[in-house]
Amino acid sequence: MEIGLTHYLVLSTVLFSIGLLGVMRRKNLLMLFFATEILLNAVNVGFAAISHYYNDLTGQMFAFFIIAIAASEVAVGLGLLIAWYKRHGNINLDAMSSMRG
Amino acid sequence: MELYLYIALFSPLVGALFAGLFGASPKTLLTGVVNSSLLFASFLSSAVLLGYVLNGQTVHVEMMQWIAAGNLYIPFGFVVDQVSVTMMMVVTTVSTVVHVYSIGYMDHDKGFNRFFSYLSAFVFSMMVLVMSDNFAGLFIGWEGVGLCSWLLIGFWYHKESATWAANEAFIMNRIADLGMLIGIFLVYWNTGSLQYDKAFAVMPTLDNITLMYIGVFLFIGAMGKSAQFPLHTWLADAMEGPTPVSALIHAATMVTAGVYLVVRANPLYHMIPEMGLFIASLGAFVAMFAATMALVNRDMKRIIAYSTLSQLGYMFVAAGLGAYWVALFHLMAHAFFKALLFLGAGNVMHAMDGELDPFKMGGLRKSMKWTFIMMTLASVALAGIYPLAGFFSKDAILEVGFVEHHYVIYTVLLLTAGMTAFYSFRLVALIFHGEERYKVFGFHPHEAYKFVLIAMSPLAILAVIAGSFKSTYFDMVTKILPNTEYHIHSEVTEWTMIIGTQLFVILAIFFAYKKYINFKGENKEFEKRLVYKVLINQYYIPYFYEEYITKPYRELSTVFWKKVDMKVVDATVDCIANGIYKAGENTRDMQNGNLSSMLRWMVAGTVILLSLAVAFGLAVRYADEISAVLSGLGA
Amino acid sequence: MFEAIAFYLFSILTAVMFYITVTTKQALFALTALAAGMIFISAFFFILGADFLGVVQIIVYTGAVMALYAFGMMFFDTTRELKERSGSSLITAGLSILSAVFVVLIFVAPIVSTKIQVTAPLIAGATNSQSVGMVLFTKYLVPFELAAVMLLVAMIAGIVLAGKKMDRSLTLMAEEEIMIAEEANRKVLL
Amino acid sequence: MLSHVNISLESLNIATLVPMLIPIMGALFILVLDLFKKDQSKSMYVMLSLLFVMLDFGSLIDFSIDFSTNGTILGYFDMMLIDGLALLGQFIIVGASILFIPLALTSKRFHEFSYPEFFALFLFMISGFQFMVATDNLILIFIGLEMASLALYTLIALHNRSKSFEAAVKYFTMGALAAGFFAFGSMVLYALTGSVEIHQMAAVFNADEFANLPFILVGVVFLLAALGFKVSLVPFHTWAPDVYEGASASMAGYMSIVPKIAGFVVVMRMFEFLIHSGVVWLNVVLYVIVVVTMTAANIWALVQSDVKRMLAYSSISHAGFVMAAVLIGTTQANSALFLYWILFTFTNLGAFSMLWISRQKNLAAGQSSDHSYNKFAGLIKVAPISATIMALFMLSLAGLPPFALFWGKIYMISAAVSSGYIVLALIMALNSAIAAYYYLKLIIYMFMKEPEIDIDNKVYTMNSSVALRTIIGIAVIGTVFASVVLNSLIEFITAFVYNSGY
Amino acid sequence: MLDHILSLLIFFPAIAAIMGFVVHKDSAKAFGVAVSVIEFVISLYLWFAFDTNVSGMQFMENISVVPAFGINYLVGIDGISLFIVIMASFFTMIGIASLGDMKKIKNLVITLLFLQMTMVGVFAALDAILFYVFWELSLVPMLYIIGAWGGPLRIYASVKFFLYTFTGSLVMLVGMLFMAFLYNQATGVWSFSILEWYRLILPLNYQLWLFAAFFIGFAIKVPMFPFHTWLPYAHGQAPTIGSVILAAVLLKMGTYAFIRFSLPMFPDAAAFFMFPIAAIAIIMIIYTAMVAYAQEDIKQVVAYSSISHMGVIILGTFALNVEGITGSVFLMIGHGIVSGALFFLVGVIYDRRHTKMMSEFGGLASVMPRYATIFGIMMMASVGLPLLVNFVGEFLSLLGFYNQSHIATLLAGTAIIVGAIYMLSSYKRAFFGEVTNEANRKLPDVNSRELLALIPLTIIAVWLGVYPKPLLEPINNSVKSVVMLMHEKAITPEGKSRIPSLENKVAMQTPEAEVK
Repeated sequence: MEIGLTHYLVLSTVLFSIGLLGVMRRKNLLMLFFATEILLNAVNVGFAAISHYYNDLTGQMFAFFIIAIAASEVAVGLGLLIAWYKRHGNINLDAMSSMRG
Repeated sequence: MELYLYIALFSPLVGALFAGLFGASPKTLLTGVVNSSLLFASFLSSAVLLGYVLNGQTVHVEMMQWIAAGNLYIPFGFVVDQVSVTMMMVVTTVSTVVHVYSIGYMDHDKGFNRFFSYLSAFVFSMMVLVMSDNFAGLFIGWEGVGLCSWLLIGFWYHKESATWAANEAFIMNRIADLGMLIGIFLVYWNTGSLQYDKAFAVMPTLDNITLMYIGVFLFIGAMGKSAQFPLHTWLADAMEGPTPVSALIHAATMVTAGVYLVVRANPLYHMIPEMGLFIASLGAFVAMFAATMALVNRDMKRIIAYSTLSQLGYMFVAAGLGAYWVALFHLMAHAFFKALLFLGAGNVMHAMDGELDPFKMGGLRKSMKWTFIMMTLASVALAGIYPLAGFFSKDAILEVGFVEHHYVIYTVLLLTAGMTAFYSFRLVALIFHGEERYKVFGFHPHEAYKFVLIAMSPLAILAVIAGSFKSTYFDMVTKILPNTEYHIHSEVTEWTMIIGTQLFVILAIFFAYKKYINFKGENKEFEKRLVYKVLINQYYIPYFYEEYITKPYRELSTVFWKKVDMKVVDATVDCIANGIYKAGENTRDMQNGNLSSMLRWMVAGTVILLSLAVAFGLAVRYADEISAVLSGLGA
Repeated sequence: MFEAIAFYLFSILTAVMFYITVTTKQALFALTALAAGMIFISAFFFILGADFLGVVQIIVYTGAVMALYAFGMMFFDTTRELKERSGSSLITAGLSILSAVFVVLIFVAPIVSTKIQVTAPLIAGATNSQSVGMVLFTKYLVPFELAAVMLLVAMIAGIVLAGKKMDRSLTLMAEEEIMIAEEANRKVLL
Repeated sequence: MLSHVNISLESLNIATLVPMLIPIMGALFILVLDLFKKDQSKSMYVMLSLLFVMLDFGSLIDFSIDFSTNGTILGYFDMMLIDGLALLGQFIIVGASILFIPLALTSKRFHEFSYPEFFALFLFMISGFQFMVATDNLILIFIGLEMASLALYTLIALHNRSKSFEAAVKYFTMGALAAGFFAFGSMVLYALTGSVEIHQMAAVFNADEFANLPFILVGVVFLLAALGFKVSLVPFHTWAPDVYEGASASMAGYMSIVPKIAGFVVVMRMFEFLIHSGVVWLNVVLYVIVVVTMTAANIWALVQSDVKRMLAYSSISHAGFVMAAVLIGTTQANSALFLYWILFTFTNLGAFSMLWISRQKNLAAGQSSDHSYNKFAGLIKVAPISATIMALFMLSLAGLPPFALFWGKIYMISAAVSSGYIVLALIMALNSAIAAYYYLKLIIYMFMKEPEIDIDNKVYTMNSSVALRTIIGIAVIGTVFASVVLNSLIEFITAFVYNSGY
Repeated sequence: MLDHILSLLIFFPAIAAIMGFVVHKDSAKAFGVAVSVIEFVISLYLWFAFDTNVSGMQFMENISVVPAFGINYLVGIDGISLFIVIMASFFTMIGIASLGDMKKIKNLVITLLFLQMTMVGVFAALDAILFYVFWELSLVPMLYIIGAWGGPLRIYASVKFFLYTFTGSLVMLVGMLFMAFLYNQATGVWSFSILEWYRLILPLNYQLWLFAAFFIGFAIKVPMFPFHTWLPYAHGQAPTIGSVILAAVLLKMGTYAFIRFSLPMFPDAAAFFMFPIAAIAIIMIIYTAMVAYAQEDIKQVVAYSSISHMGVIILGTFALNVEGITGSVFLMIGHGIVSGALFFLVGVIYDRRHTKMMSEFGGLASVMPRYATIFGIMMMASVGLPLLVNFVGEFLSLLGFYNQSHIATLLAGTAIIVGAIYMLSSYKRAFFGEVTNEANRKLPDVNSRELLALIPLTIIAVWLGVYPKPLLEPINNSVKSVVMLMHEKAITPEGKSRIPSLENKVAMQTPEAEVK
């Protein structure tokens, strides 16, 4: 059984969906950030696979930059969380709804 | 001659403005005197013009342009010809008398100056009406007299009934004016001009239907002003105004404007005899109809008003049957004696502190000798007894009916003549003869001022002698009106008719005297009869109008405002606005501030777009299969 | 054959790990599962011949990112269970499954494009790291440098946000309070 | 084996990087300066930043002259793309930044401005947006986007109060999701075309005659979601009101303009060729999104009780309005987009500045939020000039002639009408009518009501300083006298857009 | 001077208004009076310099503003607009002159001067966008006037006024832009010049749609049934000066625009829609007159009467012949004067008693005879008595439409009846009868300040009723050329037959371009 591009794309999609699931249901902000990491990782798999099947490095480049972006996001995200936590003592998402309407 | 024309026309206007200046100030005799003199000047000018016209010449001037738009050209143009000069004479004569009379009559009224202003304005309007050389000018006068009538009927504006009557008169006239206006439009669009001469010159080329329409609509206008059925109710109510007003406007001049219109438009009506017949029939009907109401009425002025209505019916009969000169002649004669009658009634009213019910009077001939004489004279003239004015004019109309073979009309008119005599002398008997019932009510009657009586005397004289002008008049006026002479071919028939009529009328007079000269108590039994009830309630027509037109109109208006405008039209607009706002209120919870749901919205949006994409993608990919399946289904 | 076995094995492993990450109530489990999943992902990179990427994945993610998260977790004290209301889990699950289904539905059909022009082809005979380096420092130099700046930005942001100066807010303090605070600050510094 | 790469330096056209490098240099300069000499006055940083940004603007002018003579400039392995769109986008980005920076010079102190890092991050952000618009490579777009966004999140949070953290976290989290979408969408398109450059993709699609339409649509959907988030299209707009409310008013005003224009340029690059290639689906979907964005945002704006939140929704609505240009896709429409946005910059920034000038530190009794409507009740009595200026901005936003946005509006509607989108034009027009209501509401509060809350008169100009007043003055002039420069503006924009092939 | 007299006329009040900010509030009224008198004198000079024999545009100015999009500052007047412009400046003048002691009078004066600019601008503009600019801009001062000096419901009323008209005009704007697009299609250049647009012959279906788009904008402004409900609120809540200007000038914008835009540009559509519009006009006339009859507030009576009269104007306009259109233009002026005066009069009594309910009054004629007299004259003018100003217009309008439809005119003619009904009954309720309310017994009669406004209006009402020629002639000339243009442009047989051709041709514009 040959593993084709389609397999990888499907895998990527499934992982992406898992990430979406996490994004939507997580109330703990930290764990919500985990889910966004999953999203990006899922995409990375796809890029690597396409790159492989097309014999093209662009995909790998994209994946590489996505990793860099993910890393930066973590830094900023954690910074925000720490600032919030210092003030409110929690990182619960539901506690965060002073603005509405 | 133009100078005289302008003097005749504008001196009343000058008077109106002059008096108007003092409108709000307390009474000044000056206004009365000045206005009367100006009217007299107008009268003199008219007389000069009459002399001029009698020589067979006419005056036609165009003062200035009024309205010009497109092909329409309306000037302020005035014409003094045989017809208008007749009217001018009538108007100026009666109004001069009434002006002088009013100085006495309105002596104690706060609105003395105002009254003269209105009265002169009325005369001016009436002069415009009769002198105009086009339909638009006629309409100016037409509306102007309507306005003055409104002002004068509602002169005592603190009285609810007076203002009500004024409004009724104005609005009813307006209904008719619409007809008139439509008639004018028809004339313009079919003949291209509103000038009498030009329009009438073109009319013979028009088809009959158009002419019919023109005739009908113009006559609707005439019906309103002359208070013909069914627009007659305002006239009786108009008696709320001061009595000189009733004499001038609602007896002698304004109400005859309708007749004047038909006479003026004789070339038109000549071409549509069917319409003429209708006019005549309506006239005959109104003559009878009004007379019946006069029979039982208990209001002095209303009785005279109904009598006026009845006489207007006569005039329309004549005009409708093509005897325009007869109509005009009766108009003139009627103006004199009816004005006299009203002025006399005014004297009586004055003497009785405004009391109008003749049943509360009686025996006044002792204290008001001259008034008694003059009113009797007027009544005799009205009844058409030889040799007074009424005889010559009214008999002529009867003859017209007979000669034209409209025997039904003739019969109706004859009967009406009897009734006329009856109610006139019923009134005279109740007021001047019999017991002095007024004493019960504590009245102290007194004769009017001397100068008032003197002022009335020209009318009295004219009421007596007007008949003698007949041939002069005929010669003059038939220069522009059809000069049909109405002679009954057999002398025997003629004499039988004249004598028969006279006898019939005299009989009616005696009957009235007999019944009312020694009137004691009221005839309760008679009052319970249906006939009496119908008549005293004016055939329930005012009731009908109130109940089925005025009230529904008022209610419908309220419904339109409160229900339709507020609840439907406006509410719809507000509903749209509120709907939008409510939509916002109801959906703002979408933004509930919770990050999870915000993320969900975002994912949901993507998924929806995805599903659309998939659906579209599949549809494109399997387009052939789908169309095959659909065609298999017969789609 | 080996490739297939490896693919399926790692697919299942990553999916399970990630699933655990997004569902478990224990933050520690989630962190561990995430780390594991990321390592498994690097396996795909190796399978696909993207060695450089695989290494970067392990170093950056499992090394740096996970370390950061671990520090964060210690700071937040999230070892205790966090009550999560899952009132609308149906919507959540539904949406994610739907999205997967839709995309998969389309992906099961093969891509038919024949007009693809490769812009940065693999260089024959070079190792993956070599070719990556080649491309990265020619064509993708600008993004690369920019990424560096981005990391700088992230660093500054992280420092600033977590820094001590954020503890008191000038935004909320009245002008007098700020004055007093500044005085105090100056004294401390002196 | 690897062979050596020989590239001539001229072919790289390194100069194309200059506009982006200027702010980066500026940022680094500020950081270094801070290292050496602490505790400098913020005014110094403001002026430094302003200088750098103006320098940036100058370089753009230079490029635009170059562009109008030589046409599109490619640089650095075709990574950089300086065409009319890029230049116009950068003009707006940099121009709005010039107007924004002086807003830091408030007379009251706010937390963020006490950081030199604030200005550094701000300059980085500008550079990020500039990169975003000056390339058609998805990778560079993505990195530019992320760099700018990360800086922006921080800038919002630096305002340092509870709401601004909340706003930053919300924005950040949703931004992360959007980044995932962007990456996924890029992946799909990459899978289809083997390229991450938009013009290349277009070439491949056209060569294939869109054979893989379902695939393309999947990619488009994810990109639409990601970019829709950036330009706040419904239903990806949910961040906007909260973030605007949480951020400081000046920052909110800035956010309503700069990130969006960057987003619009990308959207235009990405979707314009798809629209023109007859992908009906995209037409329909965009149509619906445009209409829903305009209408729904308007409707929500109606019910707001806070002026800033209202302006947030109104900005969403304006974005929807402008998005119509992408749907219409003619040169006139695309020019209208830029015209509209330039005019919008003046008006909207002016309006937010008016809020900024009246921002007090603590709420008075009876006041529910920073900029609640009732705070402005009876303003005409207290501060007539402020009230008049605010009313001016509101009228302009409502599209009342002859103020700035009216011209943008008619040009846009005219574009719609001219390409047969009559119904869309009507919807746009009617939406303006709905919008008029909430703008009017503020005017009514200011002019026709009695003051409700007992606040000191000074509140309304609490933060006033020469700098702020100058900026507002510029905004007023731009708003009122827009018609004077309109012609040259239209000609300029049209030439740029047309020469870029849009 | 003469080359730029229109610009002077438009911008003089605006500049004065800006300068007015500096004027101390105690002198604000005097300043306003001075400015408006100067403006009025200029407008009179305009009339003096106007060549009544020329039917086309005069005093034209053309400055290119946005050549890339065909927007010009193009102004000019002809006989149709001349008198409305004069009327606008006249009403502003007497309006300011008769202002009493009001709060914030300075703001009011400044607002009025701005309003004057927009009013003159609308009637002088010959560029669609310029027209639109002034058209919309006029909403703002009016919004402020109603909203700041109005009655208890003033905010609701002002917002309703603004939003309603704003919505309508936005639809109109789309129509304008489409028209410009069609012009662009036909000629290859952008232009918003109305005179250029006149040269365009459009196919019927375009005409119909464009007509509809413009119609919505104009109909709301007029206001035509069923878009009229903002008007009673606006009038009911507005201060006297607001009502006066609203009724006298602002409403005319709609009817004027019909003549300026709809008729010459879409002659076939005008002919096509003639009867539906006539039906609306008839509903306006009768229905609103009945509603007016039911009112309890005397100001509402006048407000609804305005709508009713506007019905006649619309009818005259859509007669599509010289008589009708001339009549409707004249009636615009007549109605302006009369309803303006009536609102002034209502204001007089409102100032004294702070109520407008008729049930509060009664017998005013004996307490305030001068007031009652002027009111009476104006009322009679309103019901269309000959020799007063309204009659001429009403007569011509109805006369004109009679050529198109007999029945419709008969129905519309009931205006003279229903008008009399509500007017007379209101007059009776307020002025006649005994003085029942003690509060009314000591009311002072009109004072000299009020007479300052009322006497000129009365004189004009009579003068124009007796001698309308000075106005009628220029109007007639200009209308003739409009009708001629319409006839020439008409493409459908219906249009050709409905619009009369005139023999003696006065060349104005000959259609050139045609949209395929």
